[in-house]
Amino acid sequence: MTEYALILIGTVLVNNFVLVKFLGLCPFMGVSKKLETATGMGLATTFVMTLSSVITWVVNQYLLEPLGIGYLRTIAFILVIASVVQFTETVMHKTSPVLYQLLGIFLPLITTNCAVLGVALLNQQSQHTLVESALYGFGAAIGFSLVLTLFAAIRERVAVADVPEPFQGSAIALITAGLMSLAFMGFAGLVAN
Amino acid sequence: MKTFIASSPHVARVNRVDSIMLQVLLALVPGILAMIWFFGWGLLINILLAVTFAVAAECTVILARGRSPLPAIADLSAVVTAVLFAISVPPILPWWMTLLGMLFAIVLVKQLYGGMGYNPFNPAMAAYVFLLVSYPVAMTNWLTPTMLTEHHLSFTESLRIILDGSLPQGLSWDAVTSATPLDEMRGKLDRNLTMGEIRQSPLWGAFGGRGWEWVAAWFLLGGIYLLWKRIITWHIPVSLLSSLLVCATLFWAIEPQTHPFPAFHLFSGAAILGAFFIATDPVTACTTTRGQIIFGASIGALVYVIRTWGGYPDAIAFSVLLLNIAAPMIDHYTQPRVFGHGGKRG
Amino acid sequence: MAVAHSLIANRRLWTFHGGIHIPDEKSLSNGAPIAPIALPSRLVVPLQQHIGAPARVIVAVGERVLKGQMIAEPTGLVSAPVHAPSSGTLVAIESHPIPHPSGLMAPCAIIETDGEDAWAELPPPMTDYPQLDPELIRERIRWAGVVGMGGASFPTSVKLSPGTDRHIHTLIINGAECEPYISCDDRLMRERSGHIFEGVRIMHHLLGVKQVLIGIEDNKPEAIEEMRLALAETDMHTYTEIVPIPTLYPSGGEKQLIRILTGKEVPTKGIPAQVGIVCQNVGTAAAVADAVLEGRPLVSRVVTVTGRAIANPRNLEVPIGTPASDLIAHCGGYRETPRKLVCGGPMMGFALRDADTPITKATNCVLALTPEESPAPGPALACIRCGRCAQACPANLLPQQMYWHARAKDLDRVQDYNLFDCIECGCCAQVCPSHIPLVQYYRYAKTEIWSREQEKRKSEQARARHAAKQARLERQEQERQAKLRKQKEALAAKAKAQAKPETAAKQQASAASPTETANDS
Amino acid sequence: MLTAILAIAALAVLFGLMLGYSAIRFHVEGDPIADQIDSLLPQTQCGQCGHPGCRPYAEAVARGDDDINKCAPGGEATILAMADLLGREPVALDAEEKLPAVAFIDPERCIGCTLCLQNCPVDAIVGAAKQLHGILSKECTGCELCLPPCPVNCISMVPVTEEISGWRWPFPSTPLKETAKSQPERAAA
Repeated sequence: MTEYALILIGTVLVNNFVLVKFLGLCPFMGVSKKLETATGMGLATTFVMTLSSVITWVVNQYLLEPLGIGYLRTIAFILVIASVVQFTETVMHKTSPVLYQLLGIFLPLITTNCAVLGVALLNQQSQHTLVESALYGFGAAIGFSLVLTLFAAIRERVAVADVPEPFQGSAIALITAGLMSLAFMGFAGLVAN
Repeated sequence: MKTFIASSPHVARVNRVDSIMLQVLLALVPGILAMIWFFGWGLLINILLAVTFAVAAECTVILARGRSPLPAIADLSAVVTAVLFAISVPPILPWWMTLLGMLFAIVLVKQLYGGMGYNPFNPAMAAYVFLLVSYPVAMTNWLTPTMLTEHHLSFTESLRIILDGSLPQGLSWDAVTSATPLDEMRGKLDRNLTMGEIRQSPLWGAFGGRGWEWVAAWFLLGGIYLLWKRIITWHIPVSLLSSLLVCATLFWAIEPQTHPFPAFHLFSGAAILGAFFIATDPVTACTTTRGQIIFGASIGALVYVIRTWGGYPDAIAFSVLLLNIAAPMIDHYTQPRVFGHGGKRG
Repeated sequence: MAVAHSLIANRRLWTFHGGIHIPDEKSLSNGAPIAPIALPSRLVVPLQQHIGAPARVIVAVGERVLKGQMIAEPTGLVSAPVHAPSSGTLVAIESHPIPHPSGLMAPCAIIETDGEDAWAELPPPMTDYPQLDPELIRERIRWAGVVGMGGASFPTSVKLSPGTDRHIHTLIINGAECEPYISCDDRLMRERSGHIFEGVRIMHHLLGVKQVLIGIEDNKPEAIEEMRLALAETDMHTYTEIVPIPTLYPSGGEKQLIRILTGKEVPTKGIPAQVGIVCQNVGTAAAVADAVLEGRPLVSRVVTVTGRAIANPRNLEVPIGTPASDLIAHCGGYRETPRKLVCGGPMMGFALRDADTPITKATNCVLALTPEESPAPGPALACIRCGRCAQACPANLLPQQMYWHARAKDLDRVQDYNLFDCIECGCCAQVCPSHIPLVQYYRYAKTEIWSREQEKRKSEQARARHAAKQARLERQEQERQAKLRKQKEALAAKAKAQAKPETAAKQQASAASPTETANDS
Repeated sequence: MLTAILAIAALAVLFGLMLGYSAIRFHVEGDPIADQIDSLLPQTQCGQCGHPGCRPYAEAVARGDDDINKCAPGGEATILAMADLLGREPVALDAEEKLPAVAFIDPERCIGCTLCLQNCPVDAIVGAAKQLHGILSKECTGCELCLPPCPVNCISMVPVTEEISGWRWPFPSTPLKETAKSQPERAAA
């Protein structure tokens, strides 16, 4: 039980995928202009990450490993992720057209979100069990969603700030992300990982 | 009589930003005097250096934007940032680190966001953390309280240490510096010493760290002055300190041998200073009443968590920055119930 | 919300969130009794002095009018008539600046007075009103053009007919007068308490309420004393109570006063009748008594002329339509050049651009402020999110958040923060250390939203008309096609074969000159 | 080698089937975004955006075929609203912003040709052949489509007069930016 809790705290805070591992920066910068969009993106990514960690684990455990084709991991995982993303996109187009429109290109781009592939590969690297994989994927996604929404709330404030012209937009957003990352260094050492 | 469309109210306004900042500086004076008393002249030099650097940096940036720097300087916010930074760093910090810290605080954390009022992060704390992760040794090299050393650094000696890092003749670094009480406790706890053994250290005072307890007490006085003058409200300091106290009491009650007496947490390190002067920075804190309580309580809890299990002996700066990140979100979800709106809002 | 209760006169009082203490400055003007003003030679009577539908002029230009004669009649249920404030000749109906923050002009009746101040024939007094049909009394109040005199100027007769489906149990009389400087209600209560009580009695009769609460801020002890004495002389003390309330701006706001006296909150976008309460100003009560008991329409009102720039600040009884400059002259003119001439109080009033702007039914104060009293606001600094505005806001809003979004012109977000619950009391701007003109941001946002809604309605209308036109064109086209087909069918197949190359050639020709076809689609 | 190809192929087929099924199960009709964009447009039907009316422009924007800054009558407000809806960056208006105006027919010069009538998208011009035409100024959207066809140039655009009921409080004029910017100039003067 403690182990699971540590995995969660570890992935959400201490080894946050965005602010500590610097994975998934593309949607982090791209879909954080509005809180609602960021929340939607967080939800979609959480769904994709958790589901794909489980499926990739199954694929790895029961297909790739037994057949001895572990070297195809990356290709197979990308296939899995792309399908899950496409599935999410189809469902979202039906259930929430506005969010679909708002996420726009970033929704299919979850496919190339390195955080998703990163989770899948790290799972195999650290020899996680199925439950651990699911938790690891879920934790990473929660960490991603958490900082994404917090970042979006900050960016909504920064958007109305009197930022010098050359620094408006992405520049100040990257500085903000950097400062957030600096603050997250405070969690270092909390969980030995 | 000029004709113009000006909205009411038409009478003189009662508050001013610069007078608020001045009151904050005033309230810091007793604590600063106590720190000088216990840790020597270095702090005063640091304050002067930091203020100079901060004001110069602010002027430069604003001039570079083609604006008049006078109003921004006159609001004293840069001075407050500089003084808070100088209090937080070791009193013999090399001058160039102070310069680096002030450039980071004023240029990157404050002015790039548009100056006072727009920065999402506390500039002084961001600069402190920046230096702490970049120069961990220099940033934890505290002076020994004056009652524990035979040699008291004079003003010129402190100045020389800060400017070119040279110690007075016949003195070693060990003679003038030591770890902070919190740092020492963490180190000894990691070596499996019990609280009883740790408390034998000369760095321990009556209810906090030696010297530190009185510094904190004087800052507390300043904080109460700010409350009395209504410069700050009680929500953040009270929730911060009580959550820290609750955490500390809880673990101390369970296992007194590995957890210090609760008052130690309050009166060592920057807890009091942080609660009244740093976390209450209105620009970067929560603005709703409920939000402020969550903000303060979370900082208190985080301080305890990081001090106890994290990688840093003190955690006010990190905790404040982490809650700075969360403040806009907390504000969003803690809007008060507006007059005439029936149900509570989430 | 914190519910602090103090027991004054055995009545529990509630508090509202926020509010501020400001110097009340009432002693400048409340020392001298209400004085009449010399009849001006020219009266400028705005035709709309109330909320609702504008009144329609019923007197021809050039006609002689008598004091109290109706010159414009109401045009809807929520509307009010306008009467001639004195006898004379209606010389023109023309645009003239009226008391409005925009300083824009609106149609006014210009009356040149003849100095006789001769009354028109007035309807008979209704001294026996308890025996009369309440509808008759309401009709009289409507005829008299009585509107809320506290500043809102909502037609009183409408407020006094809440409908049968709403049970009204409490009538609140607003004598709080929380705005600094203003003392017209104070003087009115001190000098004409009997009159006010007559009006209260009529409204009590009309509404059939159980209790009447008269709320007066405790910085007016003389008024409270006088009202108490006057009440003791009547038989109304069984259901009426004078309630002194703590002085705290803006306790005279309708919603705030109701909260203080009853603990009830008027729901957002709602009216007091929804919580069983009707609220009326003391001045309105006196005007109701005038209308019912003496048959006199609302043609004059008490106005406070004050501010340190005025030589002798005091209260005046002024015919509607008198230019503000006349009032100032009557009070000895300016002691020093004012920086601002304000209509209404310093917290919610608006600057007058033109001293010739006339007094209307809603004008309670003409305020000439010296540069010391009303210093020019320095340049606004950035908001530091100190939250003082949120602490002061009587509606428990987050003014700083509304400011950020209003400044970014994000009108949806401002409304998310409940912009329309803002009563524009000015507390937030008053305490703002950065001296940001917060109220103006909210007023900007509100009026901008209203005008966008107006545009939206207009565009919906345009869309409908456009769709109708498209449909019509299509129908016509179809009809034409049908006609054409019939003609074509009538023609022989041979003729058809001949016609084909011809039309093709025509098409080619028209494609060569595209300008002609540009608008055809 | 063969195992690898087969394994990947099997995976691909499996996921392909899943996606195929979901595409049928969650099929979406129409484009609700175009409706939402249309409702933000001022419905002047003026064609200044290059599209024949507001609805076609809305559809073009929804498809991503056109920018959001083409609506001159809507001005900045419409651009901001569309940017907000679509999550795009607001861009500057691609036309001159004009004050609201309505068409006015000079009764002296009108010859009653009915050409303007046919061009009015909202039927705001009334009249018959050889009769003086009149404009229903309440219905006029100020699209100016009636100006070019008039053979005698008798139609002009009259700015809408500001009335108290439609008056808007001005945006506060002394935010930090402007005062700060103007200060060096003052110092120089």
